[in-house]
Amino acid sequence: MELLLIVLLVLMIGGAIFSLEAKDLLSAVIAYGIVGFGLVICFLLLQAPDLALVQIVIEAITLIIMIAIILNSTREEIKTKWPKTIVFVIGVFIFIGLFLYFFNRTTGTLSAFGEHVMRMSKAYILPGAGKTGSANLVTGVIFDYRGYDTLGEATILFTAVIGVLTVLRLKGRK
Amino acid sequence: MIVYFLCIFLFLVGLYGVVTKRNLIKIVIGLAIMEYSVNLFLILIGYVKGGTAPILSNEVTKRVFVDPLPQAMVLTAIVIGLATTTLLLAIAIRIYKKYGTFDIREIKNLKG
Amino acid sequence: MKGMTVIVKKVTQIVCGIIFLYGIYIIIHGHLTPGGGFAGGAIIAGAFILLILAFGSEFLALKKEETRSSIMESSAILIFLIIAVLGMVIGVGGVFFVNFLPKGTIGELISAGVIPLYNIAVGMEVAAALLTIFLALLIYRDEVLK
Amino acid sequence: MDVFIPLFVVLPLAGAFLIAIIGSFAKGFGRIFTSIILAFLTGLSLYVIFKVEYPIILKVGGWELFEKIPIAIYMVIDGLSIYLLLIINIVGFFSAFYSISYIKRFTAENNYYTLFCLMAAGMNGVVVSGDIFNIYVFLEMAAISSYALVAFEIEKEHLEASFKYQVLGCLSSLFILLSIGFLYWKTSTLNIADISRMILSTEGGGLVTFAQVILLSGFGLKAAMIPFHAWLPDAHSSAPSPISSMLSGVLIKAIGAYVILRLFFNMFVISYSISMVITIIGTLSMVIGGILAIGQWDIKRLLAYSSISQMGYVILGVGIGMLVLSQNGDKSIATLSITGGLFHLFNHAVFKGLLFLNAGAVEYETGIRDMKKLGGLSAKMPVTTSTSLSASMSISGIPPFNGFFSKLIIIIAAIQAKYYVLSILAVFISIITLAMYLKVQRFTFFNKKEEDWDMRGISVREVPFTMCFSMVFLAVLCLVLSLLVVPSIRDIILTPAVDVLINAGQYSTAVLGH
Repeated sequence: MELLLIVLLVLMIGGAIFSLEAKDLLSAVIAYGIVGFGLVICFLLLQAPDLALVQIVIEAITLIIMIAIILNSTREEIKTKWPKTIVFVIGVFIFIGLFLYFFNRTTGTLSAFGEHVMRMSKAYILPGAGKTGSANLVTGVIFDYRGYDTLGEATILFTAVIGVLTVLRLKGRK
Repeated sequence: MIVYFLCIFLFLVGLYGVVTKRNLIKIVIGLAIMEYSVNLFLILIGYVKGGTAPILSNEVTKRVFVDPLPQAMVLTAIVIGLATTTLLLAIAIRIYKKYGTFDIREIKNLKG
Repeated sequence: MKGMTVIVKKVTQIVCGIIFLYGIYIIIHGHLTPGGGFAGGAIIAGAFILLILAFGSEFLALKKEETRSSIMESSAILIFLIIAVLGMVIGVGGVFFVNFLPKGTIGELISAGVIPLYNIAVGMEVAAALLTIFLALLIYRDEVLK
Repeated sequence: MDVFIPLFVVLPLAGAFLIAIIGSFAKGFGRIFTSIILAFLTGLSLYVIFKVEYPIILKVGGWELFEKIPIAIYMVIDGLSIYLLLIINIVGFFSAFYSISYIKRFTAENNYYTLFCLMAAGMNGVVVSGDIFNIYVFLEMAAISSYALVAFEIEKEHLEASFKYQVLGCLSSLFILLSIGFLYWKTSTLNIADISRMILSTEGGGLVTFAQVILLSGFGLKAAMIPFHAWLPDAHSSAPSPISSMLSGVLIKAIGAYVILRLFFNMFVISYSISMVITIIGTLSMVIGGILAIGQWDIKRLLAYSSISQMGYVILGVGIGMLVLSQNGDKSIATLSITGGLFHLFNHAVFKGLLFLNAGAVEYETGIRDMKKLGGLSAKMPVTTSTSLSASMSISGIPPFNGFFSKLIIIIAAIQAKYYVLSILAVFISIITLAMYLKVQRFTFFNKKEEDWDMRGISVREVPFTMCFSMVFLAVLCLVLSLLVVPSIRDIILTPAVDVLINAGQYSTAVLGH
């Protein structure tokens, strides 16, 4: 189980790196699909079928939109001049190393993978179904215990729609 | 532990892309990768060994469930990520129309 | 935008209905099986997107469609908010977001109080939202091409 | 009184949805409705301040404690929240009222007002919430609507500014979400009060510090503190002026500074190292922001840089208070310092909001933002000139105005806490601010002859009524806020907010009730 996850994660990291380094934007977007669909399988393995469903549909729609945008544009990326950016890139690598180092040092004492101790969600699981009446406990959490969050989330989608409509109008001033 | 480590590494790969890449679409991809890794991280935290998906059924009464709260959080985070990604893409194609390129170096104010 | 070939159109005709029904199933059974308003809504939006991609349409017609789906989206999320506030008005104790309907037995289709209503509202909202975003991008492209 | 709390979020949300539906049939609905809602919320927050006992705690969904663990999302109104709510809704109301005339020139008015309502709802939601993930959700709501609003004029510069703002905003949100993940990993809970209990009870080694650093960089990006300030000048100068006044006036405070204060005082244990970092960031913002601002010739860019500098004052004041508290120093010094910081937060919201509205009025009439090409407007636009003069005097700290008192309190506190260098820097930057605003006044409103405008063929006159109304009332507010120094008024509005931060440990007791 953990081994499978590691293999998937390595695949996703490979996809991510390829996607960021690809010369052609179309292959970049398709490689980005690897990360998204890898994530779907990770969700399935980690017993989160609700998320897997949402992720797979949304990933597909995002990919359609991205490809539609890219097909109508110049896809080649301009080459980066190395001498100019090399200091910058080295700085980024140092930051990555430091981040991983501190992450490794500080999280050693926490509960290891698969040994999570519940506190807030104990109440959601034990008598949870009896209280919300929902057989799917995740739905119970989403719409009952934390329904207020979901209102915010639906509103954010609404915000994005209004934002997209605002940005894509042709004329700004009357 | 190594799972968490790889997950954070994926986050940093996305960060690397956002900071160093000079193409609007690649910056969007970098942000999306970062967002995916954070989602995965939250789900990894909530996993319990031998746990099943938190759905009640009549067959087995006594089971171990994984934590449903991170799943609810991640569902929210996925939708938020979708919202930001689409808005970014919309602005990116507007910029493309004005300049005819996705490259930052040819767009005046985005340099640096 | 232009449509695709006859084969694609025919296959789409058959498949689209099934996808649509599946989306509705996912939404209605959100409190029993995996899925719910978000997944189901996204699936329904996917069915519409498939139809538009396969058959193509005049962008003036699309524009009308966009206005409609945008209004639909706002109404759906308003319904969500109204259900939440109803708990404050008629629910026990006057608390925001209270689940004020009877819970029923676990596992039945009509149970869990207001959760199925939330699911339906969110499903409508997400479907309309994704469709609106897609239409907006499509219309923008057509308008620029003109 | 529980019933009132959700109204702060529900009303603007309902307003946004209704404007999106009804606005497409009835023109002009959004214009009036937004102002009405925000005026009502201003009244409501004043009512809560004067008449209602707080803290008020509401458990959303009515879920009670389970084995003494909070399981619902908590909405909490205490002294600090209601103080911020008052600021948000006052500045929001005047900006919305100002927009009625200003936005008539643009298309898609309804979308503008919808996004405006959503932004207000998001900020109110952040301030009211007592749950860290809920804060994240509402923070994103406010942030995403502000991204779209920055690009509202959809010319090149606006789109670019919006893209830059959005990329950095997304980065900061992801950092915040990651650190929420860390905190959940450690404490298995999301309630701020409960997290603070868990952090106190378990010795967590370095993880808390790590999470603190990531949180600080995330919210530092949102608040545009100095190493993270790159997006602010572009974004704030590209937005339509009423939105600039919202962004600079309240957004960076409500989703940046406020959350930093709330989390670092009430959730984490105040430690010396973190308070030192916060003080240094505040000082850097104050100094560098001021120095960068004075060289600008674009009036809105200058104001935006000046925002960084003035937010530095706020963070500096609070940071000194934190330093004193972390060393178990004299509580009265910490109180004085935090009072100065919070007082300056309100003042900055008012006068920077007003200055952006003035800049908008100038741009509305002339279409020019470059100060070199402006000048000689004083006779043609008397209301704009006089209100802008009072705002400038206020921001640069001239006595009867509010800015003087808050800066004075911060400087006195810095001297009492024996941070002499900081107090000298604060005075120095105050002088630079004075110079900067003398420049603004001279080049924008005086300097040239007014006949120039007739020769250039631009007819300039005073702006319409709604714009004048907002500017005049904010200018009056600049004077009235000085009254907050009077002890009896201060005790009603400012002291409860300061008490929340000084008695940081009492927050969790008040929220959890045990």
